[in-house]
Amino acid sequence: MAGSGTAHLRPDAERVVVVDDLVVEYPAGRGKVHAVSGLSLDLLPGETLGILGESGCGKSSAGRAVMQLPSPTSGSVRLGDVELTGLRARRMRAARSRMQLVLQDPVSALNPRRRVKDLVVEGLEIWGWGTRERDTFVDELLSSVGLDPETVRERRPHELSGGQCQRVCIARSLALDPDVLICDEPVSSLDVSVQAQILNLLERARERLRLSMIFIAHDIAVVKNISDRVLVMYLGKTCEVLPSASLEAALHPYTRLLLASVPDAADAGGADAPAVVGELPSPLAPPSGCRFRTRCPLATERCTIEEPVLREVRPGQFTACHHVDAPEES
Amino acid sequence: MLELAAVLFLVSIGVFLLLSLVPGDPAVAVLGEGRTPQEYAAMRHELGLDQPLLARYGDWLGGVLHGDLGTSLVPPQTGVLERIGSALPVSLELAVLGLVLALLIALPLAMWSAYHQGGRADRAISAATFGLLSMPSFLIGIVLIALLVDGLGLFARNEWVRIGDSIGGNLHHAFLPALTIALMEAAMFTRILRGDLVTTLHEDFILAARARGMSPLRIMLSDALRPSSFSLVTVLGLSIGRLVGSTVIVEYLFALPGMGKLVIDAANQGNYPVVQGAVLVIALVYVASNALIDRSYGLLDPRTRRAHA
Amino acid sequence: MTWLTLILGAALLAPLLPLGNHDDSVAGLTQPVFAAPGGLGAAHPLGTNNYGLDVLARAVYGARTSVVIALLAVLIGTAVGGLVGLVSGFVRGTTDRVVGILANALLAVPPLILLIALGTVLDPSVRSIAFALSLLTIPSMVRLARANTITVAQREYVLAARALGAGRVRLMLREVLPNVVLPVLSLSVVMISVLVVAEASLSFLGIGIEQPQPTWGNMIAEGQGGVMQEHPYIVVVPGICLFLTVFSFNLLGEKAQKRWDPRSAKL
Amino acid sequence: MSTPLLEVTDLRTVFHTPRGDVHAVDGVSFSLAPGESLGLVGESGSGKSVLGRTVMGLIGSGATTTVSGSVLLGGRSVHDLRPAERRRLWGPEVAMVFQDPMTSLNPVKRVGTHLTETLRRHLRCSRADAVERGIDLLRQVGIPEPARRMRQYPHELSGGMRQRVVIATALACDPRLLIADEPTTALDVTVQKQILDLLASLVAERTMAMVLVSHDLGAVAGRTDRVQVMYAGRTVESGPTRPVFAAPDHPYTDALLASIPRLGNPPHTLLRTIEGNPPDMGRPPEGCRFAPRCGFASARCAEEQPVAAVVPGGREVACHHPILEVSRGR
Repeated sequence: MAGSGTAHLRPDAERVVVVDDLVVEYPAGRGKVHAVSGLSLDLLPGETLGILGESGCGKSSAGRAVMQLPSPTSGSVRLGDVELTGLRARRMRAARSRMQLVLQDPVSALNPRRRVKDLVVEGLEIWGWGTRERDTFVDELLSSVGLDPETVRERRPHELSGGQCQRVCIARSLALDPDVLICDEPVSSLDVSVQAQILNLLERARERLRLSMIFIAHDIAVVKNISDRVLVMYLGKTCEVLPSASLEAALHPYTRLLLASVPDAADAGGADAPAVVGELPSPLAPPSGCRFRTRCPLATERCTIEEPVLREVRPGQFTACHHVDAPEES
Repeated sequence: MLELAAVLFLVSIGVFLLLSLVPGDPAVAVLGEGRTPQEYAAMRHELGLDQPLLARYGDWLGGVLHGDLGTSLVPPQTGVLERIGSALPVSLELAVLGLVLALLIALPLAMWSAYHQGGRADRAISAATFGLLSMPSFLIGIVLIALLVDGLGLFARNEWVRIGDSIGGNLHHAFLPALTIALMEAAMFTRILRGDLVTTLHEDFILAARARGMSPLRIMLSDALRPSSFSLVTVLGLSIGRLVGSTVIVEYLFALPGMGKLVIDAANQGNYPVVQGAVLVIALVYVASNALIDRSYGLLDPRTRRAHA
Repeated sequence: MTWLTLILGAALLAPLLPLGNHDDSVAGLTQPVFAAPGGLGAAHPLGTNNYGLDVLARAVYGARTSVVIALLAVLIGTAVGGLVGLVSGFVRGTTDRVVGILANALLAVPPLILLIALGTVLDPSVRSIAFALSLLTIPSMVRLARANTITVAQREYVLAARALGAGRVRLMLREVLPNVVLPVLSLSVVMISVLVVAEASLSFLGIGIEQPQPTWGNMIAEGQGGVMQEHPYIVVVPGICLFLTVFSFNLLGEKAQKRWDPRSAKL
Repeated sequence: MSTPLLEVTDLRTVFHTPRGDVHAVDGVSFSLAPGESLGLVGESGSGKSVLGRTVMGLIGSGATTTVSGSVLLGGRSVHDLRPAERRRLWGPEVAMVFQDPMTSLNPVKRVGTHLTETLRRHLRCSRADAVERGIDLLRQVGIPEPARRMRQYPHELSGGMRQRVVIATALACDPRLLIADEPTTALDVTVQKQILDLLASLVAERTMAMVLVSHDLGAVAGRTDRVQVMYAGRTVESGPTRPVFAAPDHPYTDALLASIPRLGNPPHTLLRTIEGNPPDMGRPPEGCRFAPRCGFASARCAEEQPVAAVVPGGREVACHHPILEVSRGR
């Protein structure tokens, strides 16, 4: 598994973002970290794509490479009909403002020396779109993300809770009226009760503004809840792409492993999944062939030599594994 | 390594240029006043001063690379290397002795202070070290002399005794200047080590060690000290290099024949080869001790070892 | 704090105060030599030195020289060093390496030796001493500004600003600079005290400002050679001034660092 | 019913800070029988970690802290012992596993040293003996090549392996009680399950009692006998794990469970949220601390602090308006 391939792309549809064969590598000591190796994806208008994977699987690097922060080692990223890779700095910055990034740690994503009212319109200030009455706009923005303008307007980030900071970050991103919102683990540093608030906020914003969204997270339940389509990554490669409604019918051994690892509070008995072995190998020297083979219960000789390619195993479900067959529907 | 060489090279250029700008005629320094212009011109020629600057620098650097730092202009006209050779041990001894004393004072104080963080002992130590840091070294020296020599008559002021002649006499004489250095450095070491120890003592692994039932003393010595000593070691390394040159004041105060005194005297006499050579040697000691410190991080922290291996 | 106000005020107002003779050694000949401190109301409250010059007046004028030199040097050092550090930390690459080597070369020469060498070249005026001292502050300023810039530039809010489309100049001035400026300023407060000491050391060695213009350093030097045993006030007065000034600047610097250094800010 | 191993009565931990007193633990009681496992759940700031540390005696009264109430461990009052006596408990009687295995192992000490120094401190055995026991312990927690691992440094191991070392160290002197403070929070999803399973099997093998502190309701669900839900320093609900999670009696537990995204939900489900933020522990609300965020709150809740009341099924609830079977309409 953990292969490449483009079978899951939808060239016929109208697409907002198309990423083709994205590679991100960066030097580490004398070696090279293979963060993302040949990732392809596309995003329809109003669609939410969930990217799921453990830490170190390259999902954050992928998200940032799409934003060109920094530009990927190779591969192409198209936003609408603009090819982003290789764009001149000025036009790149303009294109970037059509995509927005929401980061994991909302407190450190806000400049500690500035006030909320300046932070939310930071993007507008950069682009000089100050056509509207600034103060009322700030208040509108803050209210739209469920913050009380009166109480937070004059505060600095450290005077707010994590959840409030994340709301400010989201408001700041939405102020630029982007086409695409890339959320990199936006809720994983938040408490459970606050996490639900932010997830609902994102869901409502997406509906209201017809946003397309790339939602990156390690929590399978969170990803399923918010996405239309889920892409599972392992060590820089794509394992499986499938509609999130049929996530529980995933076939790839790694996706199955993730599913089995979910502890569910309501289902207090579910501790009987197959035993998992080992941990993520180093992205400095990823295994040959299928990158998951070192931990895979199905691995054979073939997995060492030949890298599996994504293929459609069910309508809309693409899996990169030598040992998964399209099951007869029963 | 390449950067270290670059640093030394820059220092050599800087020193050379600086001293070429020194007002006053070296020929006068050598021959003294009242000779004929011809004599001075001949001397300038002999010294190579009529050559262009770049050629002189090339000559000098070539000599340096062969271990020849030139000759002192002022009598006794011995080799510069020889002069440095007799001054460097004095400064090194003073620096090392001072640092050892400083560590002996600083280590227990810092540990005591950090263990009782916020307590009365901690605040007292903090105030004392803060006060010491605000005293210039010559003030400390003067106060020490006033207290120990003139007040209590503990140490006599007398001629420097070479360590080869009499170890006891040497140490007896070196103690006071070393203590002057040590007090300043100890104050700084204590503050740095205490700060890092306090941070380390809040680490999870210290809590974990307590939860395993280890005694406070054992935790301090075996768990906290080593991870806390990086800044101290860095500063220690800088100090060795710095002190070889910065004992100037102390050497002057106690009339010791070290590097500082050598440089001051030479500078006052316009004896530029000696100044050049001495500054270069001091920079070398500084660079070398820094390089040594860089290497020693591996001993302290296994995490940095792989990077060097 | 009180001391700082006092010393700065006295230094500023020195020409207006009814003080004794501080530098005219010819006129000093008419005054008693080594007069003991006479206390308030006496002609020489803190005594006179070997030229019959008034020690109190000299201490006050010494403050003027010392503080002016230190402030001037720190100003130059902070501006130059901070700017170079900010740019080299933000741009990285070759510029950064060259700056690093230059700063290290300056650090490799012990400060006092550097000053002594410079002292032999430059004439001992307030301006040139201040310039020489500012050379001392530059490398450490560069280092601090650079280190802070590098950490700040990696913060997520800088990434977030880039994601909003901010350009390099804006990033450097609006996102990085405000977060670097405070630690740099707090270092410069500490630097003032370091430089007061350095200036005093120079004058103590007789390389700095020359007699009869007073500085605390050369006043202490007057106590050399047995004078101090008989007339301790010659050393004690400038010594205490020096100590209190350095102590206050250190205290101020420490407070500034506690308050402005983002790492300790949370505690 | 056997005599309890651990008995905590009306425990309070107050931190004196410059901004006023923080009542981190505010009157918590519970008891634990030998071999029993208790889950302590709550969001950040609920006081669960402080509670764990106070129970162990790692937090005691001092210049900045006041502890009142009693903790009886095997009949001895932990907080009344002399420091040296208390240290003798830590290891053979009670041991702790910490959240982040990266920071809870000393980075400059070899793995083996962590184990042998503990063994030698408490069991007074020879060095060779300690090494042998250490290797055996590493084997028991499922570390391959234990003899080689003994000589390695913590940073040379993966996160999961490190946490196994921490567990081995905690088990070194065969404690009767293990306090695990968020043992899986810093680990990857697939590794979390391995560690939780390991803890569960060790507890069963050794009939050791365990307190599992976690914000992850799922982690606690399948692996503890009883659960205690904390909010703002107080216990809101306690009882047998399965029934509590299946049908919570306290509105907070209920709302918390509902705000977790479930795998079973269809995509784009809006979650039920708990509005607002947890209270500032420097100035907690009067009466019931959950009242300002509670959907069932009445005037009484704002004034009167609810007392824990026993409800059917061996459960206790501290609420004026519990969601009992009746009101559920079953």
